[in-house]
Amino acid sequence: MKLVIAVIKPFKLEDVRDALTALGVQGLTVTEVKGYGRQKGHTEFYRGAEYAVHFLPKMKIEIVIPDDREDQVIEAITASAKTGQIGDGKIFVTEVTRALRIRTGEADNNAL
Amino acid sequence: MKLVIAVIKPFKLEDVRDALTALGVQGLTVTEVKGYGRQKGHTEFYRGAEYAVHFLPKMKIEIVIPDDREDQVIEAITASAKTGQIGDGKIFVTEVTRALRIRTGEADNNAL
Amino acid sequence: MKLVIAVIKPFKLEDVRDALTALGVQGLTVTEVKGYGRQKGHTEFYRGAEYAVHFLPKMKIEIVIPDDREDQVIEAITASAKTGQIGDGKIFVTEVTRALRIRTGEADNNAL
Amino acid sequence: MKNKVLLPIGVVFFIAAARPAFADAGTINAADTAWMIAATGLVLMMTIPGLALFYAGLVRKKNILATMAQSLGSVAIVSLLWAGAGYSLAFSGGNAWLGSLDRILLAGIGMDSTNELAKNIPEALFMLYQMTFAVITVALIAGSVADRMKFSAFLLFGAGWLFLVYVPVAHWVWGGGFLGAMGMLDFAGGTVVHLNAGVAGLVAAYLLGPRRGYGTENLAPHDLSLAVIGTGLLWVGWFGFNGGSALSASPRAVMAIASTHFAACAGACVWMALEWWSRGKPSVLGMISGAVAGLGTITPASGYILPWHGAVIGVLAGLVCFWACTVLKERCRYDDSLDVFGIHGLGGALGTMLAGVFATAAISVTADTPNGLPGALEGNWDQLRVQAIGIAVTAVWCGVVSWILLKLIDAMVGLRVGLDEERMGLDVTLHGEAIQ
Amino acid sequence: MKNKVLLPIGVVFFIAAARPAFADAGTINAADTAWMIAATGLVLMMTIPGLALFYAGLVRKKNILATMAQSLGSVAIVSLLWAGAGYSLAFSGGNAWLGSLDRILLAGIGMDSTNELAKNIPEALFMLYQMTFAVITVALIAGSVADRMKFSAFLLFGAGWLFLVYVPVAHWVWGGGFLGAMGMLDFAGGTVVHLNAGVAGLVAAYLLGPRRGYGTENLAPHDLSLAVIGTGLLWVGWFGFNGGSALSASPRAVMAIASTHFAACAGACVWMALEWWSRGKPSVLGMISGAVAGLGTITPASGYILPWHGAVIGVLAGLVCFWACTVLKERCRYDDSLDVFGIHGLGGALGTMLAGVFATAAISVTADTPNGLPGALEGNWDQLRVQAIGIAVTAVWCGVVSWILLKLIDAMVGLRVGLDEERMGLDVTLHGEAIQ
Amino acid sequence: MKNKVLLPIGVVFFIAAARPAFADAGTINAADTAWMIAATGLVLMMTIPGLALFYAGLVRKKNILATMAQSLGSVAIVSLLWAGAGYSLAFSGGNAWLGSLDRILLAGIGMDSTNELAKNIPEALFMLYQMTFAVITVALIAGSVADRMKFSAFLLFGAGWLFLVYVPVAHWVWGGGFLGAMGMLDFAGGTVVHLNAGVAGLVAAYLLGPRRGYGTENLAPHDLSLAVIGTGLLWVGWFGFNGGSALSASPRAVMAIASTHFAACAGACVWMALEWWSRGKPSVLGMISGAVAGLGTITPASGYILPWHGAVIGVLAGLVCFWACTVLKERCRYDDSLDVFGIHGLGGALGTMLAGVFATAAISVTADTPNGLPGALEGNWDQLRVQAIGIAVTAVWCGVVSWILLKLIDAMVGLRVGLDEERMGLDVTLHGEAIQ
Ligand SMILES: Nc1ncnc2c1ncn2[C@@H]1O[C@H](COP(=O)(O)OP(=O)(O)O)[C@@H](O)[C@H]1O
Ligand SMILES: Nc1ncnc2c1ncn2[C@@H]1O[C@H](COP(=O)(O)OP(=O)(O)O)[C@@H](O)[C@H]1O
Ligand SMILES: Nc1ncnc2c1ncn2[C@@H]1O[C@H](COP(=O)(O)OP(=O)(O)O)[C@@H](O)[C@H]1O
Repeated sequence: MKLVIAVIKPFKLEDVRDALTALGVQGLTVTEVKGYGRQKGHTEFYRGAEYAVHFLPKMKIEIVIPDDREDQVIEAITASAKTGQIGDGKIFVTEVTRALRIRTGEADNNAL
Repeated sequence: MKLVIAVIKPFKLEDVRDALTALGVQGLTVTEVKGYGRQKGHTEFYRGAEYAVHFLPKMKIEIVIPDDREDQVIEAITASAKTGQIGDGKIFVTEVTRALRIRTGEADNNAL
Repeated sequence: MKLVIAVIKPFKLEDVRDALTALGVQGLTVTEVKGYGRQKGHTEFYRGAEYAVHFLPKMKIEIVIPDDREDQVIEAITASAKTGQIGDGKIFVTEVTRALRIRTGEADNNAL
Repeated sequence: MKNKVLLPIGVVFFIAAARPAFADAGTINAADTAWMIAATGLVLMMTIPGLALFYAGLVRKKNILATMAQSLGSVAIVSLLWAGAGYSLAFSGGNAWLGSLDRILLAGIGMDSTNELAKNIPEALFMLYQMTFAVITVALIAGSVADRMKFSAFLLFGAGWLFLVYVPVAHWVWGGGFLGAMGMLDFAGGTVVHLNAGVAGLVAAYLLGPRRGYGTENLAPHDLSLAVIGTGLLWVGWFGFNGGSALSASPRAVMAIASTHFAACAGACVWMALEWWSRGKPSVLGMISGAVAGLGTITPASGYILPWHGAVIGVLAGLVCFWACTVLKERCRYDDSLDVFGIHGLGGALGTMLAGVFATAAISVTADTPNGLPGALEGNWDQLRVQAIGIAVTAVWCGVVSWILLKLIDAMVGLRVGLDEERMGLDVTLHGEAIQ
Repeated sequence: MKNKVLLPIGVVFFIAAARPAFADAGTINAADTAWMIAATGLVLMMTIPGLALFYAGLVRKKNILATMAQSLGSVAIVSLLWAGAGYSLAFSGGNAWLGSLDRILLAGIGMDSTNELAKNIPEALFMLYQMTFAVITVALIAGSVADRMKFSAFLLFGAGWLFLVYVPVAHWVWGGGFLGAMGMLDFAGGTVVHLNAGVAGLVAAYLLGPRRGYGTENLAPHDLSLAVIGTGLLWVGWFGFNGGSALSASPRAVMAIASTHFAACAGACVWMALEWWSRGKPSVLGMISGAVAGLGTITPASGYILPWHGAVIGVLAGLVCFWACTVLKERCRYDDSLDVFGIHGLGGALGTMLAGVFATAAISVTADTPNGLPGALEGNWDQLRVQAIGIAVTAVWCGVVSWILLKLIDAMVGLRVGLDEERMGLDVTLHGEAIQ
Repeated sequence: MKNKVLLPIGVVFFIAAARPAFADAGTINAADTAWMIAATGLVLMMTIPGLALFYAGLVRKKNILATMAQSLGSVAIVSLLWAGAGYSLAFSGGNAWLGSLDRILLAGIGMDSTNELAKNIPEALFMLYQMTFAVITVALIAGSVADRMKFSAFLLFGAGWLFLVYVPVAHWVWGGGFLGAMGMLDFAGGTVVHLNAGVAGLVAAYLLGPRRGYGTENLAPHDLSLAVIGTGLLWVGWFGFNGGSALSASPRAVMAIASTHFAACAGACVWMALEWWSRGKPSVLGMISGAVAGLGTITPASGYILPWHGAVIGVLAGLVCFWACTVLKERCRYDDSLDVFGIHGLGGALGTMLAGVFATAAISVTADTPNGLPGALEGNWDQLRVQAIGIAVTAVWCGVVSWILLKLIDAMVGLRVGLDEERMGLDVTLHGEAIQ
């Protein structure tokens, strides 16, 4: 199995979820994160003080999928998260050696 | 070493932590996440507008452990996080190639 | 490629980012997490009730890097995040099999 | 102001006050009206947003809106019922047990009508002012059942309880009923408001059972800063609550405000000191709890005593309520979520007794009681007996009727939300919305 | 001020001022002054922090500060412009269309000057009190354009609109203009304030176009608890808004407050009931929307009617505004973000008509109108025609002028922020700061 | 109430005015009492929740409750000490340097006692009103030391400073002391309150040293929306602060409120404009900073000047305080966390000078000064010398005594929390609780 980690722009979350459910992906986990990258942040100022805010709000999506769906899922995310502008984000894939559904004890692909 | 990722119901966090410390696990990292899965969300409405909220609050626990504790840890989490109802969550395991304690520089199993 | 996961003290974030950008790391993703470990938490009390708060605020940094930068990056993080006091945090490394920049479709090392 | 005849002014009130009073209708005084409008606004502000914030700041994030809904609902429903019949049954004459039906649907309240109990202000103002007391009393009860009571059940309870408990007790003590006739002292609602709410809350907390996770899970307040804002507004609003109970812009109102303020300060200091000493840290929740304990406790005595008495009462309030919230509750194992009984119930009872102790003839003197109302310190030990009777009657009546009423409502619609709803939080499950 | 006979009275006060009393100027009454200062403070509190909170609680997290900035900016700029010329043009005599220039830069306002319209209080106080109305009217409009209008454009619009719409309409209705002369009833601003703000908001919402993501993305309020605090402060502040419009600490002020309060309660109950019935859950947003609908709607009628009329008007307000926000808006496909038109615009118009229905001679009687101002219920059906004219004139004038003004400003600086700015949120992009 | 002769007076007020006045005790005026009770409530509201919110909104999340605790603690402790001895030492006669011990523990304050300085209201009310000033002055200082001072040290400092600095300065200026006798003008506390707090804050900020991370870490405010709420309540409360300083419901109170309001508006506009121009974006923090700067600066002048003077003073306040917070602080490298010196200290001094410039005989006239108190604009250039002396005396005394007191407390309990405590946040480490 694979763990697909996608860091995307927050307002694209619903689009990505729709694209994934269209593919039959039944579960995913989302985290609010701050991203640092080529996309520049902004400056906030408070009376005398200025603070450069380098970290921009992003959404991190984690999805564990059977090996054979990797390409499909990546394509779906890319297509739905893309605006073409800097800061669209990244997709990373790592290997998952085991998966388990807590409620039923089902394992691996059956657990997803 | 393994990284065990468990997505559980928030109110089960203390139970899981107790179960893990009982096993001798000395550290873990917790993130508030939103989960999308078989468990259905709810609808919020604001004057004219209705919004389907598909994402439910979950807790993600990350624990890095020596290879030989994998089964133990997974069992402990399963046992303590289970309510038997839909949405109990998942456990995923990935391989960790290196670990390091920042304070001391201890490496791998000694760092956990 | 490697995914380096570092759990550090929150007020060290800017230092670590500076150290990494000095190395030429161009992107990273940060999550506010709660850590449980050797460093003890505190007790909060509310009228009659006392709650032991075992979880301390930490920052989790995730950086995907080419294989050959692993040592450099780990050293930079260790050096910049260290206070020498308990709770400085950990660094974990896992294998990444694929990376992709959503905006351009560039893959793997080019995507970082 | 119809009277255009020049009249000699016949009464100089001891306190200045300036209530002309020679003509029947022309007794309404603009200065008193100005202050009592302000006081009415202040007491309304105590409930929304004051109490709404105070309570919302003490619950978990998932229940903040539901908690606020209880305050809002109390305002909306109790106000309308008060206009419908509550005011009439409490304050329009009647017998020793209940008022009359003369003011049902506010019949007869016109531009120049006044109530016997407050001839210097328009009756509509007296009615509104008293309404704000009924409102906050019902709203206070919500603190005991926070995090688990159905909104429908709470509203039904509030409506029923208003007529079955609040209205009669208000009549007994203030509206010409038997407790007032007996000479019981309750300036601004130690029994009528605080003890009443506290006992009802305690009964409700027992019947509902503890919150899921009580004693095991972390039920810490989500955002105490809301509770601090609420405390500030409650504190300032209390100037209207106790000061307004003088029903005039007079030195007596000022004296009530002075003792009220010092009681709040002393309560806050004592609670702070107790926590500092027993745990090494004074908490903000402790400071505001002490302040509210002082405010609740001083209420029944406020218009009868000297300012420094207020500080003494505040100290005692801090001690007793601290003990109630930390020791007594633990021991009796009820889950009065936000300590309505520990703070308002016990504070109200304590303050009612202390009113009997500290009442000072020089302060409590009025046209009707030209010799003032002395308390035990001035030798009138019998006052303590009267006060005790008032407390006992109120507590028993309120306890029994609340219990029956809750049982009835339980049978009708159920009192408590289901386990899953409680876990997901009442905001989403009862109201379909959430703090993001 | 009927009585002009000299009476002996015994005191010249130490501090001042205010009661000289030997000359004509001495019509200033301390009790009325006391109340009207409080009322002025209350109405200011309605805007900051009341409305600022109410609106901020309904937007997304990234726009909270920008929304508050609009309320703050309205206070700062409208107040200064009011002193500069607004007051003079609205309230200092003049002709049927516009006031005079006599009070430009507050010229002539001294310690003992009074305005013809309120001889019992210092003119400076009347000027300040009316100023708070102008302020909140402009601030209300911000709700329609929340989340997407440029701050600069909003301030320009507010400044222009004040002089082109608010000031003339206020003069027409209250300042001696033709609508007032025609006998139109608008006690505290159903047309001048609420209809005016609602129509301007609607026009602005149409011109700006809907928020990005309207109908597709989740635009849920970030923190409704802020809106509840705001509602509480608005509600209490409304005592000053409607009660203060009596301009005296009199039974009439009290009557206005009574009907105001019951209208708010009834509005909240009705909206709650409608949601409960139609969706199974009463939302907190629904309750506060109903309360504000009741408050806005009762405003024009408040000082002319009996308290129970207030409850009836509140019920109608709840029904109409609920329908406007849930059905009408959907159908007409405009994005009036925070429902300024649905609640204030329609509520203001409805209330202005209902003032014509319920006006009661016994309440509306004054020195100038010794027979009172009866409405349709008392047989004066013609009043409805007058009210309708007032509504139509205001709505048309406001709609047309707002439209032109917005077009002009669009050409000058642009009305709307760019797409990226809207997505990042106005707090950061317009004000360079954020809620962390 | 000096005049006991019966004088003809020309008006019986429409609604009942209420000033009996036939007996000696009867100098208390109900209308003034009504207003001054409201004013006292408003000034208390400025501290809790006003200032508590204003400050809490500017600190980091981990210090929100600790910041609020400082406001709460100031209220509780200063109030009790004020009743104990502060009032007596400041306002009960005495000599040029200090008041008497006549009112220790409020001895002698009864229902009909009045203070020489305010014979028209009950003495207890005068005492409470002045108390709210002492409270907020101490609470203001907390802004300079936010995020790093020990709670115990702050309370000790507040208690000592009250007696060593606030009480004498209040006596010198207002209580019959030498500055007042010299003719110094400080209507509502430019030196007594704002300069005093600012100087004490500056000294404390120097002694404590900068916050850890100052200049390197991001110390951005966590939730500016709290600060906006606080500003709204401060602003409205300031009507009581400056308007109440007239001690009567009089045109003078109204004039003070008018200039106060326009100063706040002008300050907000200027700061907004400066930021817009210098950085391209007007921040909400800038707008509220400008408003508070205007409010603080107008304070000493408010009751002596014309409304439009208020706007001018507000403009100057905006310019000077903006410069102080952005340029001066940078240059002098002190970390006055929330700019108490830059806004209140400098604003208070500036305003005290400007009072000497703009004081207008027609407004400042009283029974005691029948010719009014003219300022430089009316030819009385000497007033500027007097004002400067007042500022210098206050600043030097406050600076020196604050420094010694802080050194003493440092030796006793330490002023500053440890580095780890500062990093974890004061909420958890000092108070054992946290915003979740
Ligand atoms: N090497 C990396 N490791 C982890 N996260 C990264 C990395 N590079 C970028 N990111 C994440 O992706 C987001 C977008 O990257 P950015 O460089 O701004 O734009 P783009 O994706 O268009 O190249 C960043 O905000 C960050 O959260
Ligand atoms: N394939 C997946 N990848 C990542 N997270 C998942 C996946 N499937 C489920 N989850 C997480 O697990 C949670 C529980 O899953 P759900 O399908 O609702 O119930 P159950 O665990 O009982 O099957 C989800 O809310 C989501 O956070
Ligand atoms: N085995 C582990 N798996 C995941 N996270 C861990 C683990 N051990 C520690 N951590 C994280 O590292 C943080 C620091 O660890 P701690 O034991 O407190 O101090 P130290 O790093 O000095 O040994 C913890 O708060 C937790 O977030």
